[in-house]
Amino acid sequence: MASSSIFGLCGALLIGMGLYGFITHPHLLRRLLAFNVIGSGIFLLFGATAARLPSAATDPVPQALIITGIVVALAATALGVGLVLAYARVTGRTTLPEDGAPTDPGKPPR
Amino acid sequence: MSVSLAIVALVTAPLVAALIAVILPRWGPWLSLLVVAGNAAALVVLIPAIVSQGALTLPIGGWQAPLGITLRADGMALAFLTMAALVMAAVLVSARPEFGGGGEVTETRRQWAFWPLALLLWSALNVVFLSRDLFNLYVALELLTVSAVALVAIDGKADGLGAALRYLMFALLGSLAYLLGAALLYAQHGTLDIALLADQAIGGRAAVDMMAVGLMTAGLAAKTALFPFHAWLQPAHSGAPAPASAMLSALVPKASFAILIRIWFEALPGLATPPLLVTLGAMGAIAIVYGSVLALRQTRLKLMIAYSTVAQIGYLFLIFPLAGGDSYMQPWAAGAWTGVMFHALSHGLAKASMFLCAGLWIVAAGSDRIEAMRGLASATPMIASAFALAAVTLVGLPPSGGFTAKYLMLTSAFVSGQYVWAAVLLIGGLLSAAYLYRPLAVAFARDGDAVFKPVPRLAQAMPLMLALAAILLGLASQGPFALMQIGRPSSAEAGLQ
Amino acid sequence: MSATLPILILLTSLVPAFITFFLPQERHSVRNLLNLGGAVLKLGLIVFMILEVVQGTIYETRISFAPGLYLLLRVDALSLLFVSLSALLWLLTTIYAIAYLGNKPEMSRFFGFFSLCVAATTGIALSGTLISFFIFFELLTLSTWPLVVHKQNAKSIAAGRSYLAYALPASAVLLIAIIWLESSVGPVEFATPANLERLDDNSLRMIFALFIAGLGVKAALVPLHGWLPAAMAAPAPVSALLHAVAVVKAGAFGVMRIVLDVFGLERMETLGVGLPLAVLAAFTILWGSARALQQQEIKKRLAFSTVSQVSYIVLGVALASPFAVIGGLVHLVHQGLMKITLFFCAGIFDERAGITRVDALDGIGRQMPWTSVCFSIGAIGMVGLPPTAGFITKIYLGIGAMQADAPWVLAVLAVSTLLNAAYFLPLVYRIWFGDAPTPVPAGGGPTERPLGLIAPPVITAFASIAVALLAASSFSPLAWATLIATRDYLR
Amino acid sequence: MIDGTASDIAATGFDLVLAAMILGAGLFAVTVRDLFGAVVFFIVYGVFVALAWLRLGALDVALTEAALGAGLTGVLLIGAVARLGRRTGTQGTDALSRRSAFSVRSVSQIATMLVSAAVSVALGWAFLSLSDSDGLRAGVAANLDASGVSNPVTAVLINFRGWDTLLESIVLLAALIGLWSLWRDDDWGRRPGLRQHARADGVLAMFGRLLPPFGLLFGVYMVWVGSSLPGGAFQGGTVLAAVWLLMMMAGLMPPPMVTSARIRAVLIAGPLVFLSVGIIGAFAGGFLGLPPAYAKPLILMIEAALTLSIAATLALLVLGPPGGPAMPSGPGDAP
Repeated sequence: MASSSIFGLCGALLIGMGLYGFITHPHLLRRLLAFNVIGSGIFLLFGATAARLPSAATDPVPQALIITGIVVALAATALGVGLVLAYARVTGRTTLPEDGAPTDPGKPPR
Repeated sequence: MSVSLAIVALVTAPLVAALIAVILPRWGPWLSLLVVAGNAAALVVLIPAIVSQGALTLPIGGWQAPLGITLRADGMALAFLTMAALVMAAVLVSARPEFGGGGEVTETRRQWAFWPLALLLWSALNVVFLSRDLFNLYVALELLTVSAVALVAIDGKADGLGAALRYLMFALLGSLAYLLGAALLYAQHGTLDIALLADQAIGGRAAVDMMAVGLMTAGLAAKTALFPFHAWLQPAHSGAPAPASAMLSALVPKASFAILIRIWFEALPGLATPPLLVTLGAMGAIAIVYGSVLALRQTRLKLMIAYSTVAQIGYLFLIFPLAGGDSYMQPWAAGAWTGVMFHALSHGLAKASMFLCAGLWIVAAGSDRIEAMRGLASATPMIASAFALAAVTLVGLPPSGGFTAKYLMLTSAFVSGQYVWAAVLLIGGLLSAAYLYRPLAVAFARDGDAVFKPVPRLAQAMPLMLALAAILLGLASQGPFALMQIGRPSSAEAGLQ
Repeated sequence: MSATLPILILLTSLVPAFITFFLPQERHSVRNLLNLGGAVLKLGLIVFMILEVVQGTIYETRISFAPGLYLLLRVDALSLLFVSLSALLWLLTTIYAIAYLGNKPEMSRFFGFFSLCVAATTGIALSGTLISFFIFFELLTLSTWPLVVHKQNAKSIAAGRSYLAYALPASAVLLIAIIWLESSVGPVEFATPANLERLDDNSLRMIFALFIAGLGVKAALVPLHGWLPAAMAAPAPVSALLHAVAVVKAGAFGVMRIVLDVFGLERMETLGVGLPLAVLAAFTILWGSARALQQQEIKKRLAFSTVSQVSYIVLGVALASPFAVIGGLVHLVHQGLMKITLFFCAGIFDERAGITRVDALDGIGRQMPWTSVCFSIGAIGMVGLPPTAGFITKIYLGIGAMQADAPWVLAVLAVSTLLNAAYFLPLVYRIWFGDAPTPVPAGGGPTERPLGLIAPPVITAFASIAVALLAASSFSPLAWATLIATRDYLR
Repeated sequence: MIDGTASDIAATGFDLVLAAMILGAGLFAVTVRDLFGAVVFFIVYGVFVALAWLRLGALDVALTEAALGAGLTGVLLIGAVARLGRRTGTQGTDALSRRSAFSVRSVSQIATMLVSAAVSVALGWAFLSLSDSDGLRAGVAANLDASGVSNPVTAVLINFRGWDTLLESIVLLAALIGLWSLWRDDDWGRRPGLRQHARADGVLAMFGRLLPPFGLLFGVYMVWVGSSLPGGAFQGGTVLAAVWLLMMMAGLMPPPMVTSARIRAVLIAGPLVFLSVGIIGAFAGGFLGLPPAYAKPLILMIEAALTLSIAATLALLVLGPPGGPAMPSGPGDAP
């Protein structure tokens, strides 16, 4: 089995895992963490597709796109962390109240 | 030459201005005016050029797709760019009293951050409307999201921060879904260019393509706040300061919607199946009814307007079942595709106007409860007129752009025998009349005792200008209609099925 | 010229409207000059146009919005009848309104929307396609609302809400009807018969019903009339506008266009939709009269009388026989003249003597002779007694009913005349023969000045007699209606 | 050939173990109860993922993932945990997982699990059923000579798809503006991050004195080699950012004032230089076009400016607002 297949499938699994974490954790930092897991899963999957032809070197375009993607994800994470900190400073909470989002079963403990 | 410079100006002018505004915060308002002028000039050059020569393509760096990224100015792009320029002009002028920094010696956080963020948001929009590369669109969308989220939180209050977080969570997940879809498409076809994808994917309905487009659609729908992904919209749009709300409601959802249209109608028109189109249409229909009913129940002005946006976004998704509409059989039925574009444009103008009105009224009345608006129509007649004209557009009454949109969509629905969508359109119009009537009637009622803070005339003129533009879009539909036919994908006429 | 004249006629009220919006409250003379000037200019242009049309000029203007969606202004005999009526009455109403409202607040808003209303009515009259008609019809709805709520008190706000609650759903229904029809047969122009064969009979019946429902709100057909009595909360000039110049007239005019130009009398017959429409009109006539009888407020009584009277127009075209159609057409003019007289007078009673209720009219005839004479002429006309305009209408409708083999209509006419008499003649009696409750204060009685207030009702009252006396002449409304009916619609 | 197969098997075995470790670390990062523990697992996970990139033959990505994905994101999250205090971080998840009785919550959790698994399966299937596309290897190779650099990834990043990279550097800047806009009004004009009380003879201070010269050198080297070997502005910028952060944390130099015009100029320099080159190009013939003759020096200039801006932006993104509860001095100090 080629590296690309192993890490491609690994990426697919990471995406699922991250999605699970993103949906089930009400804590906002954990969501950001899960977001990063999904992101790296996507990058891994994408990178694996770029390396899936054994005859040739890895396609440079996806690599460049992934580098861009990592930077963009970092930017979003940094803003997210800042928002969580500011939100916690103002409200003392680290979860969103009365979560109307259908994807969030968790509520802060009573 | 000057034409490609105009395209470059559209995407770079706001960027350069934003960068300069970072180091020279006091110049923010003036830089914005310069960008408005620059964009206006670029559009004045571009529109006649594409009317005479057809859609224009600019390969960035001289690298043709698939290696490089291309920008393409077609009718739809220019229509959206023009709308965005009008809205941004009004918003940036309106923002000056709040963010312009009067005579204070020390700069404040809000005043420093607002101008670069607003200008970056604008540049992201312009890139989204022009770019033909799926990954470039992703980066632009992220720029849009980051600046929009920051604008929601700019007041630093608990509501705004919570709303920004909720928005960010939805947007992040949406971005990831879109990115995943784009990655799969590249892996399958070796290109990210919309036109080349269309050539590659002709005919077949590969399962991977379906999955990729499904992921991108879900992600973009979340960013557009289509029901059931709308939960972030109303806190974000109602919690932000009025100029930011205007941008968020009028422009930001249009960006992800424009990408959605590019993907479905231009990149992979062969993928659609009737059940899928009906599903997308049904989600739009539910959004229309749900958003309208909730708007009816609000007692706060900005919340009501925000829920109205949830409803109005629903109309956009009727494009999927309605486009085409057997128009080849009935040459006068010009097609829902253009109708939905008209809706997107007129909603953008009218909704921005309405949020600016709301912002001024809230300042004048000192509260955002609708009941507090009693007597404001006499005190601020220009705002009242703007609000009323914007309402006329949103309800879809003649002679506004909203009516042209409704007429084209209704005709399509009838011609193709899809009466359900026609019913949704009409019910949605009546419901919007019902919820928009309330604040108007309250503002119109006389209240001799109320004392309002005065509102400067220039600030009042901005929403009025936008609302008049929305009306003018209907009165002079011919021009925009013809413009939007330039470079229009053939699937817009033939439908997606 | 032939392409620009219809536009010019529209602009004579549009331009004053937009300038007026931006005039400060205290610029009375400029505002009055603008509005009167516009009205006079419009009347002049229309007279010019009539003369040209007689010469055979065809006026047509097209403005395209999108494929299938275009504005067509086209002048035919029917539109001339309506546009000249509304232009004449607009001039008179403007004179009256200037005198009536005087120095009250928000004058610029009032006259701005007033002119806009008339522009919309003119547009309705000149529209050459269904969509053009619809656009102006909606503009009329919207521009009337600020007039209805002009007093800005709770009552008028409620009236405004009721007005829109009726009008907006109706416009949605009208839009469905138009788009349903046009999606099958293409854009419908009044001048060229639409190819209705593309639709089956049942669809056509549905579409016809939707048209009537959509227009019936403005034409105040029972049960869609509820907004009209509520709208009495508006100032008197607005009532005149609603009842005589613009709004209900637009509804009735729309019904005419649908019956005569879209479907045509023959097809209405083959579809069998004429009789139900006639029955509905007949019922509205009786219902309106019966309800008028119960009202003790003068303006409310007049409002229900309008509900009843406008349906004569609908009844005429629904019966589809030559005399009935002519009667319906001419009643468009007759009802306008008579009803506007009554509302002008009711406004003067209210404004100058504080009289709003029927029983307060006792003996007012001696104090306010001019107003009282005019009011009496209008009332007698409404009952249909000679020598007034109402008499002509009823005679024509009666003969038309016989021609249409519908003798039951005669009974309806008879009962309605009795009811009309029952609710109008007591007013006339009270005015002239009732006992004034208090002695007249020396020199301080209610005045009928300024001239601008009393001249309009005098003119309209005089006109409503003149059109009856001169009915046989070749330039009377009756002659005109006959010409329209026989030349354009009766084949 | 036997050797070849054996090494193939060994390689596959290594890949499988690495994938398992990635998945394990990722699973812990997502599910472990303690927030701080989750972050630690996330950093470990990032390092493993970087190894996977090496195995996929993507050195540039590996460097970026290690520096940004694991390194800076990890520091960012650790800083956040410290500022929030660990207690608030754990209560939500405690409540989530302890009440183990069969409840609506666990039903929805199971449903979520099933949906996530279905997503994974679908994606795995999609990955395996991709048609063989050659990607853009040929296109990049054919135009590499005209790009001015010999590292194809750098060619794509700065030349072929320079527009993406330009926008991406601006996204970073936008995030920083957004982050700063979240400060308390009273803090505006103060220095970001916490005042550091590093002991002059402490380990940190020593590192702070020792490392910067090497770090600086390494960072600059990475940018320089980026044109021909793996490396580039973002990776180099990250190293420089780390050096600067270390110096600030060691108390060797104060963080800059947010209102300082100088630091703002540094932040915008990279994007502005890039944009200017692009706009000048637009007048000369093509927006963002780099004439082959000048491509190499232009790219070096752009990269140098970008590196500077990226380093400053990244460092300030990590520093966070002034004040607040204690912030850990760095990953090394974590318990």
